[in-house]
Amino acid sequence: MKFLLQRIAFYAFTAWAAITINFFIPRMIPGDPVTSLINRYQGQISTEALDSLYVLFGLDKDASMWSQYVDYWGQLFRGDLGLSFTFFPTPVASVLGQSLPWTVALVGITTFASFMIGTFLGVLAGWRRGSWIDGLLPATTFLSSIPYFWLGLIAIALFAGQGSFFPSSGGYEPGLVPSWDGEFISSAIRHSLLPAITILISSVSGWILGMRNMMITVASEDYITVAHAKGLSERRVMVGYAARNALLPNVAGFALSLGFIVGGTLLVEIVFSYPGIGFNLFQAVGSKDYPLMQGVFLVITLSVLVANLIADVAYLVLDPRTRKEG
Amino acid sequence: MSVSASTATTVGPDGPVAAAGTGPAAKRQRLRFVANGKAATGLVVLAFFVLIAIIGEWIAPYDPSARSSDILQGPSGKHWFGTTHLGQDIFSQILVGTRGVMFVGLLAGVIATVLSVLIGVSSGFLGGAADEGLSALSNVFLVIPALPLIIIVASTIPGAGDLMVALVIGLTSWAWGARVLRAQTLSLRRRDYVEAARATGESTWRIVCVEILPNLTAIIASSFVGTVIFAVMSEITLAFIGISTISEWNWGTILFWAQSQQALAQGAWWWFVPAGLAIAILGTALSLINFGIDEFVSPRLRNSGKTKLKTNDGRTVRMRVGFTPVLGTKPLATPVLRPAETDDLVKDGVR
Amino acid sequence: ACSGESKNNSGSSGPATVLNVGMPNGPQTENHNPFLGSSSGASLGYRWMIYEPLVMLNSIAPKDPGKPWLATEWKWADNFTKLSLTIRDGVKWSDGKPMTAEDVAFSFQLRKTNAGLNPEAIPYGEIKQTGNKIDLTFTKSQFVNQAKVLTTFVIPKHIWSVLKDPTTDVVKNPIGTGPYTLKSFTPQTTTLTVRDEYWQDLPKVKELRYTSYNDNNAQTTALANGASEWSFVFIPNYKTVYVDKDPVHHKLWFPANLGIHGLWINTEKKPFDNPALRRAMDKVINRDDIFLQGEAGYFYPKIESVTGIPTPAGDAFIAPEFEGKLHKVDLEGAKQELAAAGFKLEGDVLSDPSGKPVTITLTDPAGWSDYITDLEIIKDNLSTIGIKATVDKANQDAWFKAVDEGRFDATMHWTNGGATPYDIYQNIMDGKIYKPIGKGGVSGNYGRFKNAEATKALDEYANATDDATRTKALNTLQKIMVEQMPVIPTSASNVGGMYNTKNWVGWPDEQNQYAPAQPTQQNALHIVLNLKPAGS
Amino acid sequence: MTATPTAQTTSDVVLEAKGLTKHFAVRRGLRDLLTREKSAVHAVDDVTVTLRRGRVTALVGESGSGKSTVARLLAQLYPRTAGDIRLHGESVEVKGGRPFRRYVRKVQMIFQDPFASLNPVHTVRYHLTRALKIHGNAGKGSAELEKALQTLLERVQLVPAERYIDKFPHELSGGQRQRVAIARALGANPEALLADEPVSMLDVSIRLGVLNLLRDLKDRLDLAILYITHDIASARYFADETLVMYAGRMVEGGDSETVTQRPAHPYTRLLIESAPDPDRMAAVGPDEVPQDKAGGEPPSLIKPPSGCRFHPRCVHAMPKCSTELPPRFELPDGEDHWAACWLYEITHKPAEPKQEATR
Amino acid sequence: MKPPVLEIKNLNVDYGLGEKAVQAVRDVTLTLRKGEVLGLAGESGSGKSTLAYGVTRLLPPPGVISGGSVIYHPPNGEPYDVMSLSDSDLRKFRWAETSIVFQGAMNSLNPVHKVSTQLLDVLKAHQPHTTPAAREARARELLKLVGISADRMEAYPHQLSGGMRQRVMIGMALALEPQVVIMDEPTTALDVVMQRQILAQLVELRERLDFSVLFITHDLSLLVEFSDRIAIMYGGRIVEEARAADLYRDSLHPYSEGLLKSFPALRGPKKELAGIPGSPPDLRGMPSGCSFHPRCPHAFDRCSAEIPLLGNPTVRPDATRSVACWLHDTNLTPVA
Ligand SMILES: Nc1ncnc2c1ncn2[C@@H]1O[C@H](COP(=O)(O)OP(=O)(O)OP(=O)(O)O)[C@@H](O)[C@H]1O
Ligand SMILES: Nc1ncnc2c1ncn2[C@@H]1O[C@H](COP(=O)(O)OP(=O)(O)OP(=O)(O)O)[C@@H](O)[C@H]1O
Ligand SMILES: [Mg+2]
Ligand SMILES: [Mg+2]
Repeated sequence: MKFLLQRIAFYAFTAWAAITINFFIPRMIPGDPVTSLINRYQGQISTEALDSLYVLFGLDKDASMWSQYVDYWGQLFRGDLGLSFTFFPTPVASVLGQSLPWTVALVGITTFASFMIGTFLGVLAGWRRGSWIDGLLPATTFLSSIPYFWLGLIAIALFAGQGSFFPSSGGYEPGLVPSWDGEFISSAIRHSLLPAITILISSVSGWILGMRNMMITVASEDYITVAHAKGLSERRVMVGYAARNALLPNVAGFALSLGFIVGGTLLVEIVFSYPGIGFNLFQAVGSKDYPLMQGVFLVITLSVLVANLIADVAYLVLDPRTRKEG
Repeated sequence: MSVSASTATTVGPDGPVAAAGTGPAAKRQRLRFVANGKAATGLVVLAFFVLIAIIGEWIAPYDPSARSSDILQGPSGKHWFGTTHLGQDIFSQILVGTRGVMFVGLLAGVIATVLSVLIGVSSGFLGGAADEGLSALSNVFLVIPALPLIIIVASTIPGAGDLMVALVIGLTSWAWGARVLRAQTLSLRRRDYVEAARATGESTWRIVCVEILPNLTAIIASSFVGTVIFAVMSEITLAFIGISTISEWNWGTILFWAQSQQALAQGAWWWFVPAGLAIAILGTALSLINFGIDEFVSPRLRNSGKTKLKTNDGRTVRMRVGFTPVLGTKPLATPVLRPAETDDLVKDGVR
Repeated sequence: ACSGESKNNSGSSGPATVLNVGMPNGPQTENHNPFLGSSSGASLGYRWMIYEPLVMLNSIAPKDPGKPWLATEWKWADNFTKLSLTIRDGVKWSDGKPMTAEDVAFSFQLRKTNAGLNPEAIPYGEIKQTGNKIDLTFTKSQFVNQAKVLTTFVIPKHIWSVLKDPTTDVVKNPIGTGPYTLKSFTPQTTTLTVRDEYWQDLPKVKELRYTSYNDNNAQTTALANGASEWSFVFIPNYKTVYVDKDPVHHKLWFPANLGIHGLWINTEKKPFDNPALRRAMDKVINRDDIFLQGEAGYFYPKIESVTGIPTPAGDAFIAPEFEGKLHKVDLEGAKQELAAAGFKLEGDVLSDPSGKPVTITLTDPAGWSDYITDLEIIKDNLSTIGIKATVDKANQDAWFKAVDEGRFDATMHWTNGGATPYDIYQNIMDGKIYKPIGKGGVSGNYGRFKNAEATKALDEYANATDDATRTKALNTLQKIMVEQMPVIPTSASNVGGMYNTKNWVGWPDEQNQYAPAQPTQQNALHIVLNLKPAGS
Repeated sequence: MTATPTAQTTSDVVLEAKGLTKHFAVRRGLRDLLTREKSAVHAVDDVTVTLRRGRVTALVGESGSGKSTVARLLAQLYPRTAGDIRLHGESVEVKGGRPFRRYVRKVQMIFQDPFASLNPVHTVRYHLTRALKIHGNAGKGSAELEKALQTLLERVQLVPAERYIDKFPHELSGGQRQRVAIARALGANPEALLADEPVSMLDVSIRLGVLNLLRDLKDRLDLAILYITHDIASARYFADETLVMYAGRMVEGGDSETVTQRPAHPYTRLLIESAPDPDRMAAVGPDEVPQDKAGGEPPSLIKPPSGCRFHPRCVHAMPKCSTELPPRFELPDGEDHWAACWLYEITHKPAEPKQEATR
Repeated sequence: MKPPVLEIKNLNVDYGLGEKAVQAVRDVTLTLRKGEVLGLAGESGSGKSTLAYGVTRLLPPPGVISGGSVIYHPPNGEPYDVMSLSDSDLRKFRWAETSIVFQGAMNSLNPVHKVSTQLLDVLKAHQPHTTPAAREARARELLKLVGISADRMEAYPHQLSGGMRQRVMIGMALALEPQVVIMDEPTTALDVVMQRQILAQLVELRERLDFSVLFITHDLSLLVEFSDRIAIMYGGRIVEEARAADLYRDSLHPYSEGLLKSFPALRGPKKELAGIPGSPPDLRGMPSGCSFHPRCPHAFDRCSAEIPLLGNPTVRPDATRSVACWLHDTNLTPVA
């Protein structure tokens, strides 16, 4: 109970802080969307267009920071994130709505898969010390030290050449209309394979290691010895006793890592030109599209918060010690 | 990034002090940290990069920005790592660029570590409202995704040089360390020897600085290394996507140029590969140091080597929890290492 | 990527019906508002397939009179403050309603009342419609804006007059007079399909697919493998990466238009306030290297004329005294120039008349690889006359602010472009937009150039009533440019494109310069109408 | 056995606590927030202790009965909820800073776990030097300090001093560590020593050495010692006076020999009957188990039982026991022997309990 | 004499390999007989737990059994050597024939599983053919056996008090009615009152179920009261073994004597306690000869030169006890 209260207070506070940071940072940016639009087109937009664009973007009015802040909150509560400048006058919400499913599908599934695979291998590595999986660790460490984007680029260069099975960019075949038909889905899956594998390779080793170390720590607990002494089958001891307990700290790590992973996959999206939210952030930063930037940041933060909440609940379910009655 | 997270999880709240306190010989252990194969390898590689960072500028065969007529040449005796579209020597760029990477990495690491120590330890030690406030702060920083924040902040600050980038990274990545340190301090604060020091009449600041801090060394070191990894990656990322403003060469800048000139499409792999490998090797070295610290902190992780034994009658058995190997029924049998075992030992050293 | 090709034009059986256009602009959001540069229609260029201009003008041949389009006749009067238009009959909107002069008048009216929809800030006066005729007045001479007014595209009144806010409407169902209508939109691909009827001959291209690739790399790959047949993208080493993949069909043509890129120098900073130094710098800059290495040998064409006017687009404007006078590297000339002005070159250090060594910081945003490359080359070139240059890769916003406020030594920057070289010179030399160093908000003259003669000449050119005065004014401007060199021109801006002749022929090229080759220009419609299936 | 009880005078009293009470606030969930009910762990309630010069007072009781809390309260490491602590008759309440130092100079504490109470990163020298310096006993110059260190180590029989002075805690055995901890406490030159289970973590054969050392110090330095333990046999062996605690309250007190041989309070009796006794020799059977209605379960301290806290487990419980708190009843059978139990209200006679105890 | 159920013969246990190995248990020979309580005492680090884990092959790495055998006598069937069982046979042997109760019950119970789960899975593993309902009933019965109401079945370990947890462990240990129950300091973490409760219960259960107990503690006074025979360990070896009463009244080995003199007595006359001077030996660098000789008040030349083996004392011959001390000049023939 107390635990839950604390968590709720924590989430409320974090959300407030994130949204506030979110509000102020873009406003500290010296450039503005108009000048960056001009910069982007390097001479294709005439300097005379400046005034017209200011009017168009609604940047010609002055309002105090505080009233903007209040307005901002008002808008948020109405679910209004403002209009994107890059895609003016498309609302940020619909820009995000368009890209979010891609990121969620790619990152969500891959992160989950990475966690599962890493945890599984980590369990084996920690349980069977000195087996081949243990020997795999230096290699995975090296792989995880390679920056995502570099690995992605190399993967594209090696595997995504002309006529290859793997497309080098995009979320689906150009020309396809997104729908739930076989052709589209298979195309989407094919496009997501290479980025997914890249993410998997560079993130799985963290899980393997974390789980392996926890397994080793847990394996020397008394209750594991007792489980062996009880004559339970090896699998029961490994899964039901050791892995079950070793998993607990990793669950929290999993939630926290979502933040890192969304940040990290931003690069994968850039490298693979994947139409997700990270790519949006990249575009938004480039064109000083602060409504969009705010939107992306908000989405990332909120999703991390949600992930944390889920992890908290999962922890509550997995660890009876936190489930204090009363 | 996930490396720093995962290694931090293994530093349990009771880790280092339990090891240093009740272990058979804390001092010998300290030496053993360096003797640890992983840590030693990591330290040697790190030292190599630090050396390059210092002398790279002098030993570089060319000015890294100087153009030449060898445009987009592959590796050769003249240009070890080949040249760019302007005929610049990539080998020299890597050498000269090491400094920026190391500078930002280490400085950001120092900033973040100092912050995490200040915030984590005082939060853990003071308790009460101060603790609530500070841990709320670090929780917020923990949950707010660092890289997007860094990208936004870095693109915000005009004219930011290496120093600025290091500052931004340092200021945004201290939270994890602070949290681990807080938890550890919290458990240290209740230790008898801290209470004993208080009962002896020691002042508060002395308790924190002399009694508590030395016992946090391993965690601090580990979080420092973790932040350095993160900082290096972030800096290179910023340079790569063209957001940071470094006028100097660094590995990210090299990759930026390679990417903007579509080096891979042009077949100029040499433009990409050295910088990427350098990052990976540096990252691996830092990770190895962290593993070393982990193993130092938690001795259970240490002896993963000799797990295969030969029994007296020649069978091979594996050491594992729950099934103690029986070497033989003859008393006082001395187990022997199989020749294959030496392999394992070598591997262990590298790991 | 292979399957993309197979879907394209359904292989070899039968003549092609689909044209695949690509742009490297990232995922799009559905927005077909032709006024908004941020719309997908603008970003990919398909707005011009739906909304048509009054007159089709060719920006690489600015002296050409233009092709009547929705207007059959146009006449300027009263020193370009009055325009009479005759509107074409028999044109229908794609929803079947006829297009009338009323629609045209409304199109002007909309721009007049909404500053946000009038990016060129055309000072509209009266808009009068009688029958199929329209009379427009302007509050000042529109000589320099002729092209902008004539290329105004027309929108249907019956739809736009009921829009709540035309500046923020995404126009889900775009209705225009053009030969194509919207078929489908996805963030990656927009498909247009040809109408049943059109006031001209229907184009051969039955379907247009506009694909937005996420970046230059992806676009380049698509061009290289034929998935994309028409695009505009920067490709380093285009020969290997693009042309060599299919040398017969992979073409590109990058003609210059009347806008330039150059090294802007802060003319108020010592010792760069000395024109002799600027001229000397100009003489050592190697434009071939810039073209070949910085601009990949095609992107921004080299500027040959010493006047800075891109050729051949601007051939007709070049003053007799500079005809045939071309930029070339002239180290000796530069040294002489410097010596005459009191500079001393000792060893490899140049000192200004007061004895201080000359150093310069060249600055541009870190991400702009071509400009930065140009600067690296310039830095090298300047060292031949003892100027120690450093290249500063700045943050884009910081750079923009510094340039705006005149806090820089020298920077690669572009100029405005237009139908005459006036736009270039005005952007560089206009004293009327001068602001002292430290004050921002200038829209040009970043180098803080102050020359009364230039300002007067610019004024004369814009307001002259006869061509002779204009020619004289422009000649004066050219002379000032050559003598004062406030900007060292390096490259022309371009309106080029890459195209693939495997399925479609009839593209503009060196021999047939009927339109610039860029797919997002208004002339793209002209090109599409000109395309024929290959082998037919 | 030394220390024959001598006549006590008030001047012998070093440290005295009256009505000492400590409640630890516990933060609970939402529900309590709504009901505004403040719950607390009643760790120590109304405890009175007197430490006299040259005497050892033992405090025994089961785990969690509040013994350590009493020690920490006496050492002023916790602020107290109520009650009074008097040093030489003078009421003191210090929180930190100089007054705290002045107080700890007189009253020093030794912790239960010698493995945990020395900082693993510091040498013996550091620990002792700090203790001397803080309390101004280090003398002037390094020679005097060296001599002071030497004396200190000799006092705890770590001789030759050179062999131990520069060692790290992990290089010492448990007994040696506990001696260092004692030496550190002595470095302040205190008058009272609060020893919180000083030997419970030590091996059987080493325990005795430390206890003997403490007794020896008491005699030589005339210290007042509070000896906290849950091992009632060692209290008999080592202490002059024994106090028994149950669930935060004192239930019995008096001369050690009397308390252990003729326990009056039912809880004390239970305790003593439960202690292993080799002389009983494998005779334990179901009927031999000491009677305990709650099966050995200690009570909750957050909602302690009303009246006598032992009543739910007490086989002699009367209706009164669950409603009224028993005061101390003086028992005539020994020096200052008393018990807080309603059994002694009317009779004041030791006859019945005595029989019970010597059965 | 009752028949043996578990015969430990010349058992050697090492931690680690080769030169650096810690020889934690040396040449231990010990017999546990049907229905008896065998106490094992000795100070911390003398190898008591190592012996207990070694017998069941539950030593954590780097522990290895470097020699000796442990012969188990099933109630009906041929005796066999536990050390040569295959993994699957060992799994079957465990808990069904010998079960273990560890020192800390909190750590012995898996914190994330309910008590019922942990009780049931041992039943399920060894009696896969029984019905779930039958197993459930058995689990309730077991809890009742150790005095815990069956409604605590669904509790998690943290919801039980220390004493209850320890009882659950004892109940679990008896689940399959094993022949041998090994108890490694099962009550040291508990209060004396609780300790007595649990021991009393154990005694009662033993009488009913007739299993043998190997009871490990360092509290000699507890052992004397509770066990039939006592073995004293020092430095990895058994130094004395005798009936509890004999050992208490008249210990032969100087170490046992010292140990007995280290416990203050609660009753009877107060006697001066001597304790044992010196500190325990370092297992890595054992003293030569008898490992106790540096601390022994009676040591003479031979003690530092030769290792005395466990055998019946010859000075005052007594077949019921054995000792490893030159003072008693054992006949150098180890007892069977
Ligand atoms: N800081 C604290 N906050 C809350 N409760 C506390 C605190 N310290 C002690 N307690 C509670 O006060 C009670 C008495 O604790 P104390 O440590 O004094 O017992 P003890 O008699 O020393 O036990 P032990 O023999 O186990 O050392 C216990 O129930 C304990 O849980
Ligand atoms: N993993 C290990 N590696 C090396 N030595 C070990 C290991 N585990 C135990 N030892 C050593 O083996 C010896 C016997 O340990 P054991 O735990 O059996 O003692 P014990 O008699 O049970 O002591 P206690 O009473 O403290 O439980 C000890 O000296 C210990 O230091
Ligand atoms: Mg205590
Ligand atoms: Mg043990």
